Amino acid sequence: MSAAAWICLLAPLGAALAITLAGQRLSRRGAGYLATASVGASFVAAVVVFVLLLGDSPNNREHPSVAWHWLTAGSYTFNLGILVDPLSTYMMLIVAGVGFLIVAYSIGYMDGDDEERRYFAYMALFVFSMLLLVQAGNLLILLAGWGMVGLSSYLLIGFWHERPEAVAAAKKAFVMNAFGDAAMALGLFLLVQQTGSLDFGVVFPAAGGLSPTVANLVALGLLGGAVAKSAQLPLQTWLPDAMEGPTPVSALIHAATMVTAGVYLIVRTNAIFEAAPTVQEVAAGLGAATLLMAGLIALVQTDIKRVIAYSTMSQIGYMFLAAGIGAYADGMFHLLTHAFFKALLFLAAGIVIHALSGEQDLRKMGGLRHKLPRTYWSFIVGGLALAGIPVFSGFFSKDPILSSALAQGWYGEILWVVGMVGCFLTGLYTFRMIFLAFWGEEKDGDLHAPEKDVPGISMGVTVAILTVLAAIAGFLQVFELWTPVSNWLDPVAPPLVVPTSTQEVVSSLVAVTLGLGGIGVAWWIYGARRAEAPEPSKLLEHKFYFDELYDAIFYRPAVLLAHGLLRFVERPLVFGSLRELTQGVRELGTGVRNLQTGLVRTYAFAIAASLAVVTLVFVVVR
Amino acid sequence: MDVGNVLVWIVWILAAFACLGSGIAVISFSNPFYSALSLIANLASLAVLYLLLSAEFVAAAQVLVYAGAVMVMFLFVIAYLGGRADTPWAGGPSWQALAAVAAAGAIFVEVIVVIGLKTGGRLTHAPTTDYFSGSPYDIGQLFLTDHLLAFEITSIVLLVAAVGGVILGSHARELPGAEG
Amino acid sequence: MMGPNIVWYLCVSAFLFTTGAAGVLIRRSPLIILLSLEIMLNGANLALIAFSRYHGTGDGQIFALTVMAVAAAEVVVGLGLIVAMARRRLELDVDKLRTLRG
Amino acid sequence: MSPPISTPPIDWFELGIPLIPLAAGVVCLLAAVLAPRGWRRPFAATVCALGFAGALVASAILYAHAADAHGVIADAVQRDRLGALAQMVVGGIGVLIVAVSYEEPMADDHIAEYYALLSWAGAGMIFLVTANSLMTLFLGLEWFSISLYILCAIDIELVGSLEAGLKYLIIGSFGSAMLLFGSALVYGATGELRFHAIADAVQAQNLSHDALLVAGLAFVIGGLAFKASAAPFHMWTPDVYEGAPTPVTGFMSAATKAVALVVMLRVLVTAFPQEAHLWTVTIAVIACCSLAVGNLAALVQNNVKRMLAYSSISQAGFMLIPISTNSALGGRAILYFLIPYSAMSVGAFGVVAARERELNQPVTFDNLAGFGWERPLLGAAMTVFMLGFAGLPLTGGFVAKFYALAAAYEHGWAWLVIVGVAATAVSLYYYLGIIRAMYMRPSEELQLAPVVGGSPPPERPLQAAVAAALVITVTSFILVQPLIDGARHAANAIF
Amino acid sequence: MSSGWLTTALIFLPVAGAIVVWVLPLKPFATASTAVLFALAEVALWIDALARYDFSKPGPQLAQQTSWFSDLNVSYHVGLYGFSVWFVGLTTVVLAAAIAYAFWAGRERADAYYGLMLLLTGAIVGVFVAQDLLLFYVFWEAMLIPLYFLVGVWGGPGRLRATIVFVIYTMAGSLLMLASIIALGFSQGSFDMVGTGTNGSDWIFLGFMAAFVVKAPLFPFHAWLPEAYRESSPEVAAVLSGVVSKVAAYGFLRIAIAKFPGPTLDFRVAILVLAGCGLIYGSMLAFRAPDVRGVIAYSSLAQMGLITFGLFAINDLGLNGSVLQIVNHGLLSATLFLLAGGIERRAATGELGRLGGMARGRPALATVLMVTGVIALAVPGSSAFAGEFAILAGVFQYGWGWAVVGAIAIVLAAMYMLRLISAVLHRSPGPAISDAALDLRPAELGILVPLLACLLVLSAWPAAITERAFALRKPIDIQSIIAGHIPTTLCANGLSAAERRALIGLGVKLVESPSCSSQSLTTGNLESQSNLRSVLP
Repeated sequence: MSAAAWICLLAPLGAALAITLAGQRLSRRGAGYLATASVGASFVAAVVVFVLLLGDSPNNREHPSVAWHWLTAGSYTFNLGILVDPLSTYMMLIVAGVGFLIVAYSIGYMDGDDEERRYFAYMALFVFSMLLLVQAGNLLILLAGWGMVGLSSYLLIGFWHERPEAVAAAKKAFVMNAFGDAAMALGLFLLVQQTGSLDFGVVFPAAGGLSPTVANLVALGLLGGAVAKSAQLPLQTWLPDAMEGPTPVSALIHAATMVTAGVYLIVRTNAIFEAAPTVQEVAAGLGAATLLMAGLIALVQTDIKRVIAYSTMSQIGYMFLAAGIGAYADGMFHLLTHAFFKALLFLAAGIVIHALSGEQDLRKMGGLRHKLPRTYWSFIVGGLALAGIPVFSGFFSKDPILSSALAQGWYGEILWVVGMVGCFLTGLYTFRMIFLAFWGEEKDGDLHAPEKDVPGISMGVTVAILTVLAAIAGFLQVFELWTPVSNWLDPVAPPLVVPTSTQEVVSSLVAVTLGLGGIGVAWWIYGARRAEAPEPSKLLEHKFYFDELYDAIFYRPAVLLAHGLLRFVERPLVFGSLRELTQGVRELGTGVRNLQTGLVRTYAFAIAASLAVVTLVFVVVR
Repeated sequence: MDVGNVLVWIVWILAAFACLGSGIAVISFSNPFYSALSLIANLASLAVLYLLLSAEFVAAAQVLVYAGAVMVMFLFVIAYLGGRADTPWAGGPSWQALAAVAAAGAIFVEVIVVIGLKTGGRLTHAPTTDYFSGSPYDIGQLFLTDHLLAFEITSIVLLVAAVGGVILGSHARELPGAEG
Repeated sequence: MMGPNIVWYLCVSAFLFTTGAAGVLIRRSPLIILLSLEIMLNGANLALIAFSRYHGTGDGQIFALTVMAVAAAEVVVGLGLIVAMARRRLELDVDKLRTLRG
Repeated sequence: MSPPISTPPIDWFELGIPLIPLAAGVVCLLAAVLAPRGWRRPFAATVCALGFAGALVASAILYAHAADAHGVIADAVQRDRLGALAQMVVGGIGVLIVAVSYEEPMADDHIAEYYALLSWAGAGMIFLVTANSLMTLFLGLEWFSISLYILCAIDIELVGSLEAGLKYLIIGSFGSAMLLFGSALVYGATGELRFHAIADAVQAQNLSHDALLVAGLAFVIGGLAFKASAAPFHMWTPDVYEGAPTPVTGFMSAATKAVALVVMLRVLVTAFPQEAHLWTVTIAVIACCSLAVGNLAALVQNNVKRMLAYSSISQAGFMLIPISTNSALGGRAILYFLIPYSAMSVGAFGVVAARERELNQPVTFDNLAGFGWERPLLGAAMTVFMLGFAGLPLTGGFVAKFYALAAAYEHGWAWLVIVGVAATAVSLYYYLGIIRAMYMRPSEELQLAPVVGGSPPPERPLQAAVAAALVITVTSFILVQPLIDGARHAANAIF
Repeated sequence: MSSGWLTTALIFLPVAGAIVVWVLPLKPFATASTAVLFALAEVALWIDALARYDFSKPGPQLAQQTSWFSDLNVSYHVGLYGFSVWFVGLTTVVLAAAIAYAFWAGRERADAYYGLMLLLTGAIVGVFVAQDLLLFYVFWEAMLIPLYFLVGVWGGPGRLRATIVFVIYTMAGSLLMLASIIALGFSQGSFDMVGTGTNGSDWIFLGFMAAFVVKAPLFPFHAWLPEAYRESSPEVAAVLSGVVSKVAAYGFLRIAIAKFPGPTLDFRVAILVLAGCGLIYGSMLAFRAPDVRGVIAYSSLAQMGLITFGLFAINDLGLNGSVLQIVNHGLLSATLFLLAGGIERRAATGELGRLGGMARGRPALATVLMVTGVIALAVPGSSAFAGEFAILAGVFQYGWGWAVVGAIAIVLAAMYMLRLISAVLHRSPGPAISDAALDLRPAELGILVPLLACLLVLSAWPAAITERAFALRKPIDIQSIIAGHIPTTLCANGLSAAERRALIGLGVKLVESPSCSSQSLTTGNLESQSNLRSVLP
């Protein structure tokens, strides 16, 4: 079993290395196929692991496997080890599966880009990193994967490195994640100091014994990492810019997998978070706030990918909410469905952009449903799933979260209300996008010929598969009637809250109503054009001024400080002091030199005078 | 105190003051010729003091070697070069002369003080009666026994100086001709 | 015969010595500087002889004699240098010897 | 009829060592008169070199046989390993200097006298280091000083040579007059001239606080410090070193200093042990002054000879540190120090001489440019010498400095260690400056092209001498043990 | 011990090579290739030493000792501790790469140049293996002599000033160390570093530190650094920041901490403050540096601060992490400087403003620079990350604030390194970049890829070093972790509170029992017993 897991982990890495080393010797297509194949292999391996794991009794489905000591320091040992258990297998399936589809899609999408090889190498590297993250057997390796997904996200966002904004966005994403990594590292330092280890097997049992302060600090550190990676408040601003990357990248990294790593982290380390309930509530709160804020901003976005990006943020908000209130399985289930429908939306958007030869501005689109009917329908499916309309997957995964929130006392009720508002917004911005893009009169942009509707087998098929999944994946878990996902995950992360059926019914009704309401309003304004679109508010257009804020309180001060140090410390003090010193010594030397008058009498005088002094001293001291 | 003692005192005072005066004269005459002459006087008066210290041979040598040979050479050179005068106390940095006198004075005072301190000790009481008589015989004996080596070395030094004089002089000789 | 105390001789020698030193310090003519050096040496000689008289040993007088010889040697070399300088048309003024300085 | 005079027994072995170069000098002098012009230079040089070599060998043998120190020839001189070691050093220096000065462009008709005087100066030094009484001390001092006065002035064509000679003569005589007067005072206080006798008299009559004695000591120290060119008695040094012919300068900076220091050690330790409380501190202070003055002034020099003169002042300061400790370790340190130091300064001045003949004008930092690349051996050697002066490893200079500082520390004078360290730090600037001038500036920067058309003269003897100096400098770093043992035995003669 | 000749050979093989290169009249090409061969032979020799070394045993191995001059007990004593092996390895590898790079780039006056490079190799190795204080100092200074020439002769236009500042500044520091060495040698009656116990004098300690902080350099003492790194030729800069700065770290570890535990504890905070300032300060200036070398130079200032952090955390995590990070940073900065050299050759300038867009069409350059860069910014999973994690985890145990500073520095590192990478590789080609500028040549790859390979292997297996740096695996005890002694247990009776704190800081176990006297030690070897007193403040 662990062999399969290792294969699953290493296959993409092998592909990445092979593509890098092969260089020109490997054809572009070959690179694509190789990457796809490797990820496919991972998926197969993951399935194998899953099947094997099914064989075990639910209570001993934990199979750690250590390759070697990764880092040691005297009495401390951190292994390069992986852990195969229901949670990691669940994630492996998602990552490898969705990854496979999207990499395959990329073959078509990236066709003709002259740096295809680099692209696929990066993609494979990313899948490896993500698998490392989810399979890690201890927090240090998890952090390693954590950083490497950040790295590959940096590489892929900046893939078109001639574009300054792409480079800038990539740097922004990396640096903000570096903040997260740093916070997480600090948490881990404390954990090491307290427990002497970072192995899940050691740390989690010990978590209960930590003093509340320690537990809070550790959890806070982990949460810091999570919010950075998952683009939650307050470290959310990098995600929209990340849309500079190729669309499949956005689909894979910034929708389906990487950005949800934060949720995975919280669920994985639920033991620690449960030892620090306050922080966990903070996590839920942040999720709620983010989903609301992102939903609002999404309303005014004009870039099709950014709308989806904000919706991603908002959906992850739901997952954080779930993880925060302890409905881990629900959160993870939403993660799954979201991976499907969000990947679907991105890839479909990719087709649109492809068809419009790179145009991403909604205002320049319109009437595409005639040109791209199939894409249009997959968009509809994805949209409905996103909006949580019954029978589509989003409905089954989102509502349990809300109902669990309802079961969580007054704090939960607040969250519930926020979530509901989120439902409304979701419907609204999703269908605003769809109506703007596909309805209305056609803009005569330089539109490709309609046969680009299904550009290439790879793109079409993958989108089709995802469409189906987005539509039906919800039936994996139908409330408490049929709960394989919860059964699977509960041994790892037992839920803290179980909603009553009434709560479920209530929240489902409200959610669906609001979702439909949102769609209706969108139709009223953007579909049927019955009302004039309201003037978007500056606040929303500036995304609540977060970028400006951070620029003002972090970046500028740093630059100023650096300048100041150079101007007021380096030059005057560090160098200046040395210059002064040498100057002084030289002046002394000149002084001594001037005593050397060249006059014999001076020399004789020097002798006589100093002799007089010496004699005097001698006679006085004796 | 007997007559002899008084006589000795008178001679001593005369000699001593002649010595001091001529010493001052040597360094204050602007014309080296006069200076040389007063140095001769100085040496002579010293010889007297030596006699009073019952160093007959040294006194004699003083007169012969110094006042005789050395000073003659001096006068010869001075005459040869023509007595170029330079005013004392002049030239050099302004503080020079003052400082010079100060330094010399300091040394003088210190030595006097040292001697004065000494008078408290053994220096005053009468010198030993069985003193070394500076007769040529005794001197010669010492030169051949205790200070044999010193004697030889002295001759070597003189040899070196002689050769040096020759070399330097010959330099001078070859100069007026454009090429020696 | 008694005569004055050693101390007085020593005072005279000290005076001579310092006079010579002062001469070296204030005069510019190398000739006179040489003379002043002679005075210094003679001052020392007087001290030596006085002490020799005082201690009743001959070492002082021997020393004095050798010093005379050495003084003569120095004079020879000194005069040789001065003559050479004069022949090279160098002004006989030590203050003018300032090409080497600093 | 007076009784017959019984002359004291004469130890010809001991006395012979100075006599060898002395005789060599006489032969040279004869050559000056008898040998035909063309032969004078090689003949005189050979004889002179042989004289020094002979002295070297003889003193080495003496060293082997002088395990027990005792005075000879009526205690006028001391026969011990201290003297023998110093004599070896002087002899070696002499040989090297002869080689260095072989091609010195000097009027042919005085070349023989030059070597004669060189031999005599060496003989005087060789005699001086064994001097055992204030009288022999004074005489030996005058012996080699007078020879050096003449040597400085011998190259009449050289600018400043006469000036150097006269300055040296005046100041030198002034200094020896001080020494003489000091000797007189000491004699007055103790009635003795021989070192041991002085010490015994002070002991016997409890004169250790005697005013006359300490005043005399002050004058003696002054006179000796003058010869060692230690500040503030140093001021003649730069002028004389610059004005004198370069080989003579090398001889002075190496031999005079070595001899003066050894004599100072001998006098202070053997004659004034009871005054140690005075002279240790004084010497330490003088050492600090020398370090400060030498280093600071050397920083701002452009003429290489003059810079080396100042550096030799600071080196004197360094060598005074171990003397000031008045300890066996100190004696060991100073005696070891002399070996690499002499080699380095002879070698350095040899290199300067070579460059001078190449350009035939004074060597400055600027016209050293490119020298290192044009003359690999000389450049490398000069580099090593400079590093050695700076006390960097891979040269004996390092071990020497280490011992000197160690002696100071052992004496309990950590402050002196710090002073020495600081001085070294300053000195790095100009020592490394030489290297920089030789290697790091392209010779295009050179103001004038070497007048010697084409390849510079081979100067085999000079190169050999420099190479020998180089070898000594480096070997004295690796083979410390034997040298230190030698120095220890020598120091045991007085400690 | 047998086979001590190996250590001696490690020192003198390159020296012999230098002599060969100097003496034999070879053509420049032959000279260079001879030098490269000697450098590679040196690496092979080190691998042999690595194979022979038994990392489980405490104390110096492959040791050799012969008296140098006996009256002060100075001896030629060389040997390897566990961590020294890695320092030496770093030296041989980086120097080999540097010499090979010079071969490729071509240097005039070849014989002098390569001779000096080999001499430098020998001297640096000597510093790391010397077990006698004076010998240590000898190599320490000998190291500077070739450097003086290498920077001064083959450097850039401003080389003269750069060298003089560099050499005199660093030597002024090391001269103070000489004073301290004398003092220490006399106080312990021998200049041997092994088995002479510890010393408690603050002044002696400070003398040593003066040399180390200047050489490292730590924050206010880095005035020589920017110019020296900017003016020297790339491979020399690589050696300077990759290896030469590490001798200071070695000094911290082998002398400051191991021989002066008491003073180390007294000045710990001060040193950590300097290191922290350097860490932030260097990162900040690297973030604004106008040219490639500036960024690398200031980043290595920051890195030395980080390493010092780990060392003076004085615990398992810190020390092991530092040794790892020393190797990492050595390889990294060497690679980066060589890359900078390659870039400057192509662009004829290092100014970031005039570079850019080099990734397009130059995959090898882009890949190498990118990989090196991301490892240098310690992306989690890299060896640099492993080192920094251990260091900061270690210093965290001493005080959480220090770790926070380190965490900030991690973010800054990301900022300046990404700035460097994208300024060189990304956006549209800068004015200095012509399309004619080639990709990395096979020769360059042949030099850079091995270095990179070392880094990648270390990324996969950092424990390769941390498991083999120190002899003991038990709660820290400074003497024992350095010299491999058994940790001592001391009876706490009659010790003042301060003494107790110092001892506990040293990891000495204090036993409270009426039966024992404060001198009696229950375990531990004799010399640590006899020297334990001197440890007390």
